[in-house]
Amino acid sequence: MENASRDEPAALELKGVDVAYHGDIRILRGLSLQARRGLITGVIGPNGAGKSTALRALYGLLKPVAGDVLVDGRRVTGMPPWKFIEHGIALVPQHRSLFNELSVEDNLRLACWSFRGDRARVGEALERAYAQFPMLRERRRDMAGAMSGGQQRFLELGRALALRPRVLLLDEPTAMIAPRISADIYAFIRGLPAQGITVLLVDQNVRQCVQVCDHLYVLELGQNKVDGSARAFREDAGLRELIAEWVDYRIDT
Amino acid sequence: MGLLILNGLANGLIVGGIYALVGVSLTLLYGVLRVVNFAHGEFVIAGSFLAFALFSGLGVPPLLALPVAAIAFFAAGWALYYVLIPRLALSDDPELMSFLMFYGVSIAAAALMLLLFGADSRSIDDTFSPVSVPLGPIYVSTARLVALGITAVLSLALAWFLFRTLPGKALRAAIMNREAIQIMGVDIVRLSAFAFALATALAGVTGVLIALVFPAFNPFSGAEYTIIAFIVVVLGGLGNPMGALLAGVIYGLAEQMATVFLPQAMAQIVGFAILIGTIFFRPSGILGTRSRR
Amino acid sequence: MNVAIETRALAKRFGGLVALDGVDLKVAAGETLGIIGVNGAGKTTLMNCICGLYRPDAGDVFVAGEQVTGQPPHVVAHRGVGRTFQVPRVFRKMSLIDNLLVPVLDRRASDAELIGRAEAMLERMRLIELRHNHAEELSGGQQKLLEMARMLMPDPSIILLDEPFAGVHPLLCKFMIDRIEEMARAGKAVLLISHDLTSIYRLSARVVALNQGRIIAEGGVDAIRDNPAVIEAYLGM
Amino acid sequence: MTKALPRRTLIAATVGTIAVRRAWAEDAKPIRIGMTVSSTGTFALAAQSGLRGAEIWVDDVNSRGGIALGGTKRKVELVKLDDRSDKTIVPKVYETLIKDEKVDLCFGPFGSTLTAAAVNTTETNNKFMVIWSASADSIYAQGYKYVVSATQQAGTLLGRPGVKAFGELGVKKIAFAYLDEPFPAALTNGAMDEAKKLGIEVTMDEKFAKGTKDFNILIQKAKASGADVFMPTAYEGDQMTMARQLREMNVDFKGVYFVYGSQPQFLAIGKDALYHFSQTLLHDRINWKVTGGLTRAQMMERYAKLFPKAPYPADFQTALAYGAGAVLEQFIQEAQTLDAAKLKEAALKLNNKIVTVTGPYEIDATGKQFKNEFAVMQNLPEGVEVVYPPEIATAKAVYPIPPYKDRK
Amino acid sequence: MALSSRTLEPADRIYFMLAALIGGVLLVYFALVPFLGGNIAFHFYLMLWITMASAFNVAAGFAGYLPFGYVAFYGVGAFTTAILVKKAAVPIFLALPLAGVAGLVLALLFAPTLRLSGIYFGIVNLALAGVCRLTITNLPDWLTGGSFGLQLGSRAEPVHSFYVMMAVMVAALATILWLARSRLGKALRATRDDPDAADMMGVNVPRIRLYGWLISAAFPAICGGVEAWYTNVVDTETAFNTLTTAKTVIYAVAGGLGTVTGPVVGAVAMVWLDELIWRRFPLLNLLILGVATVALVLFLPRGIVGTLLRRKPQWRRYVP
Repeated sequence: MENASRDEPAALELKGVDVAYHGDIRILRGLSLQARRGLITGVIGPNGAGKSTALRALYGLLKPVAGDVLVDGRRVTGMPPWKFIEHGIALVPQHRSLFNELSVEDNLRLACWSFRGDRARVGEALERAYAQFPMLRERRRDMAGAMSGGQQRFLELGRALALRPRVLLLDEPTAMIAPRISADIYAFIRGLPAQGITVLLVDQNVRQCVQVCDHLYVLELGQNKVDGSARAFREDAGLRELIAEWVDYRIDT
Repeated sequence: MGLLILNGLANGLIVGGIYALVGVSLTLLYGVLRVVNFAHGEFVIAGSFLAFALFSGLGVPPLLALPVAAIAFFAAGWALYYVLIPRLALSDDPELMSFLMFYGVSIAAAALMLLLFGADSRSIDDTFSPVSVPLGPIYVSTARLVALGITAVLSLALAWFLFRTLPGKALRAAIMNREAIQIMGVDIVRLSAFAFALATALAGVTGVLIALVFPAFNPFSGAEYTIIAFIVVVLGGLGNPMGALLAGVIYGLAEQMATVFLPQAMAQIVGFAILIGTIFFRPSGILGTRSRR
Repeated sequence: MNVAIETRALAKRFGGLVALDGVDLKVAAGETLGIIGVNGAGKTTLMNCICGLYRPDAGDVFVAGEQVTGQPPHVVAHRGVGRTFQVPRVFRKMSLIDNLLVPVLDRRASDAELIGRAEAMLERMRLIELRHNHAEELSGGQQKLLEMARMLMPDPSIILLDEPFAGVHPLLCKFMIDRIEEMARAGKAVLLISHDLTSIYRLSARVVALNQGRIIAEGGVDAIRDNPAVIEAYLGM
Repeated sequence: MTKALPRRTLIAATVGTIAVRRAWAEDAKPIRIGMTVSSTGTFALAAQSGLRGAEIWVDDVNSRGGIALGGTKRKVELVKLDDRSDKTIVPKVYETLIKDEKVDLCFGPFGSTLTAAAVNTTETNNKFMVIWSASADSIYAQGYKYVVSATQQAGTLLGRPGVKAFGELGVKKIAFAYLDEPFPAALTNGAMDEAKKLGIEVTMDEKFAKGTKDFNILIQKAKASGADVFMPTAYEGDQMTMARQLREMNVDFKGVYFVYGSQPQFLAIGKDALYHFSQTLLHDRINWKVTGGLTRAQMMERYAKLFPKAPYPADFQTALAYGAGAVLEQFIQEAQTLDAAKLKEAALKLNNKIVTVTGPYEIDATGKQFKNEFAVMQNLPEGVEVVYPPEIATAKAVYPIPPYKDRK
Repeated sequence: MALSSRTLEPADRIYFMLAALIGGVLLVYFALVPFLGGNIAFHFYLMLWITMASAFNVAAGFAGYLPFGYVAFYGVGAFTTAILVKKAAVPIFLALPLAGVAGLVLALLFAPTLRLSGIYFGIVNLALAGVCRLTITNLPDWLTGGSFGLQLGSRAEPVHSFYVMMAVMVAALATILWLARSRLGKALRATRDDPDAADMMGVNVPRIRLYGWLISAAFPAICGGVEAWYTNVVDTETAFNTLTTAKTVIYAVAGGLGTVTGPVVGAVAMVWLDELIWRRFPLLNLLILGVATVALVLFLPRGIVGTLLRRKPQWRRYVP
């Protein structure tokens, strides 16, 4: 997997992106990252490092003040979020993105908005989600808001997968999820490249992230700190040392 | 007295239906766009004037004016959205500034109608035959019954749209989670423009119905409907369309019953009291479950 | 032990979500207690219950031995409690000096004296050059410093710090750690929430780990570091 | 300042004696009369209607060469400014008229509220004001020195003719309702006093707020009170709604009295207007023996000539304002000066000596108008007829009116 | 860093000089109007709007509330004055302060609404103004004069009420100048920016808000009284006219909320514009007012002074 050609443009790329709130408070400063095809790319870093901001900027939910967003090497900076679906790029944000007062099935149907007229395709998409998570089929008439946290997370994942995306962006998929279910989610993520899905995973859960990912970015204060293959992270230094390194570095400089 | 109460109930239902429509369009706007349309009443009255102009100019009966108003106001709403809202979204507090901006729109709209139609009250001299229908011991005007019928059909159609069709569900979804709807691939700008246009079209249609139910209107009647719309919207829960429909009927009944038992001049206080009481004791409205602020 | 903050069986829920579930906690004067836990573990809720922003559903809060449960924040503040927020909550459209004056407005001292103190404080926080700027014109890290300066103006005896290092530049971090150590040395009780362990290890002798509203471990830094429950909750094994 | 004007005109006259007549007329300084109109707001329609009346008078005077004053004929010039129906603008408007526009005297604005705000300014600046539409008695109770209501009868007298007419028709019980506005309130209060005096029972007395859209319940309440006659007083719009709702709900009274029931706007509602009683000052059936100004027919002719595009035909506001002009002309001729005190003296002296298009003229020392009584009309199938007072009645009242179910 | 120099920094000196300059110009200009034969009515209302917009600024700019029923204070003040003068024969110079007191009492009655915020506060305040109007409408006629309202019958000399209005304006501007520098003002602005944080800094938020609210309520009530005295008539229709609120809000926002000069500049500019419209386009005035409001929100949401200070933040210390 890691041998994917370096010449091929990345599925998704941030190039020197700056994002600012309230005029001049920079959240991201010249951040660059790439999600290469067929790989799981991880983004870790401490609170406030700008991980989620990077994802939101990638997905058009925030407008960069400088830098570019590229899809397959083509510049799409400023493209509104709803266009990303058309490019086969789906996002599962950190905060709940379900429509609580709609049924599970309606939540899935809404994801099919861009091809809502195509009944066959919509049916196919629903089937795909149900096949991934059979629990959703059982509860398809229930209100999304009535499900447990884990089930809601599965619905969000199923909803994103129903579209058969080429690229999936995940923002802290296991935050506030019980450990047992978290393990299921990581197992599921690990299986995605086999389905031909490129993954960009933002996570606080450093250990799991390092286990799951092929390539890893460490962010700090809205900037790239380190990046490299996850195997290098795993092998060259122990996990605890890794955390200690980037945290201690910060304090002692 | 019994007769009076019966009359009050019948009126309350009809008037309440109208109020429900006035409220539901305002609440849709707030829900999807977080925009407080202070000019809503003026939009409604503009609908009445459109019906008047069509009738007195071209002899088009009000019932035929309904689809015309729907189309014309939908188009106007669509255009107005692109003129006003994108720039408004840039301000520090768009929600509060929208209140102020639509204050201006309401002044301008009333002034425009004044220029076009003059200050005096207008009415549409088109009567149904028979003019009224006996319902048990009371008589109800045919025009009002027709309006009630249309209101009911419109409400059902709206409910069907919102709860049974995908675009309707998308609108409701946008109210529930404005960011998430964008990552579903829904163009939020177009959806918002559609919501604005739909709400405006509803306002226009309601205006035509008002011309049937309350035969006289003038450019300054708008403000009263704005207040009523606010009462209904707050009572039903901000951004809750079904709540607004229910609240409209409740408020219509309350208002009419108040006029039965209180002097007419006193009865208006009841409406304000309901509004204030709701915000204080049940800010999420009658159907609301979450408390906001 | 001179107990500065104490909570007894503190509980708070939001709708169906249990945010705090019977938390007992003591912080002595001069002590820095670290609180760790993942997002949603209840750290900030605990702080909000102590400083009066939330009214707990059950349990009690004591400040310097006196019960303050359910008292409004300004009353708790007058007992000598100061706090900062995870996302800095400065007074955006006020100058830095004015921001610093807010907590001491009810002091008897003359305006000139208070302004003098505020300038000295800004000097210490290296913000003096910006004293007439509006707070919203500061960077995130500078806003954190401003918040800390503002908190220190009335000379509180109890300090609640919510993620003071999140999003702060490394140079500023070091600076802030020094300030916090200074406070502890001055005999203030410090309650420090942090998401990352290292800064906590650096500042606190004693650490409490929260998970899903409960204390799952308590003790010295090294004990916590190796506590399996903490590793499970924190690192999601 | 007022003293200076005649002298200047005298010089102008002497210098201009050999000039052609037209040039002479231009040289003579016209009498400037200030007035406000409401371009917008509640009073816009009525104020503009009145303005047209005043303009007819100006046109008439000027076509006769002007008013003879101090040996020369001086034309009249109307200076109009906008008050937007806004009380807070009125003082500024009148001050501007007096100080910047240097008017010699003033016409009042429309309505009691605006007039009350205007009077303070004209009085403090010692200008004479001719009131044509302010009926509120309290204005005249303030002790103002230079105001005269030329044609508009005092408010408490306004409701009398209707009640008197009903008294003669044998009505025993009347239900009153009125809009919470000065004119309807004053009229209704006067009418109720008159009813009590005549021994007619008042079965309902209810005011309703501005903006009331639905009168169903009010009408039901009036019916439930057992009244023979229903007398709801408001402006045209509300009365049109009520007339329609009466029929829709099939509520029959023996008589219904709408103040504006004979106005063109009201008649536009068609069949629903039928049989209702009303009052007016201007109708082709009302023809006074005019001693001041044009007769009704002449005035209407002039209206048609001057305002071919007016949205409505002349109404009684037009007549009131026109009549006020005609009365003012007599004052000026009598006083031979534009001095406010002298004009007021002349106004008192002319009591009962003028009959204008709206009827005879009589004021008391406060300037309050006692005559110019309204005539009671009824919308009969063959047309609008005068049914009271008997002197000018053109038809016999239909009472009780036929119930809706018997009408075709 | 000596203490003495700190009490009056050069910036402060410029600040007060500017304040004195603006205040002085206003004072001299208005004081001379009656002597130079200027239009008293025009200038009377100009001062009234300056006062209204400035007082509104305390609620909106300092405390962060948008009272869309602001006219309630004005109307109640007008009626209080009229009733006291007409029915209780209270001399006008006593009645006017009492009108202010009535405004304060009303503000106290409205105080529970201060726990609402944003749109909710605005809507409730609007409804409360309606309740005030209807309450006065439903009071017995002998007291309020019914629908015609009351005529004070004072035959006021306009110049007297003119100078009283001037005194009220000066008092309002002085109060706000003081507020802008005072501890109360700082506390108010802190509660506006972040009430929770202010609370945790030991600021008694409800009480501070109430003080601001009271200041903001007293002046419109007195304005209503002075205007009643000036025009000699009070009626519910005009005393509670929503356009009064509209103009106050628009004038204040046009200048820029939160500064002392903003509402003054806004009122002067907009009243002047209104006068221009009134003379040139009498039929279009409302339309233009409405369109101007929309344009203001869209293109100048911070107002004239606010936008200037946004562009030149370094001037903030010098501009009152």
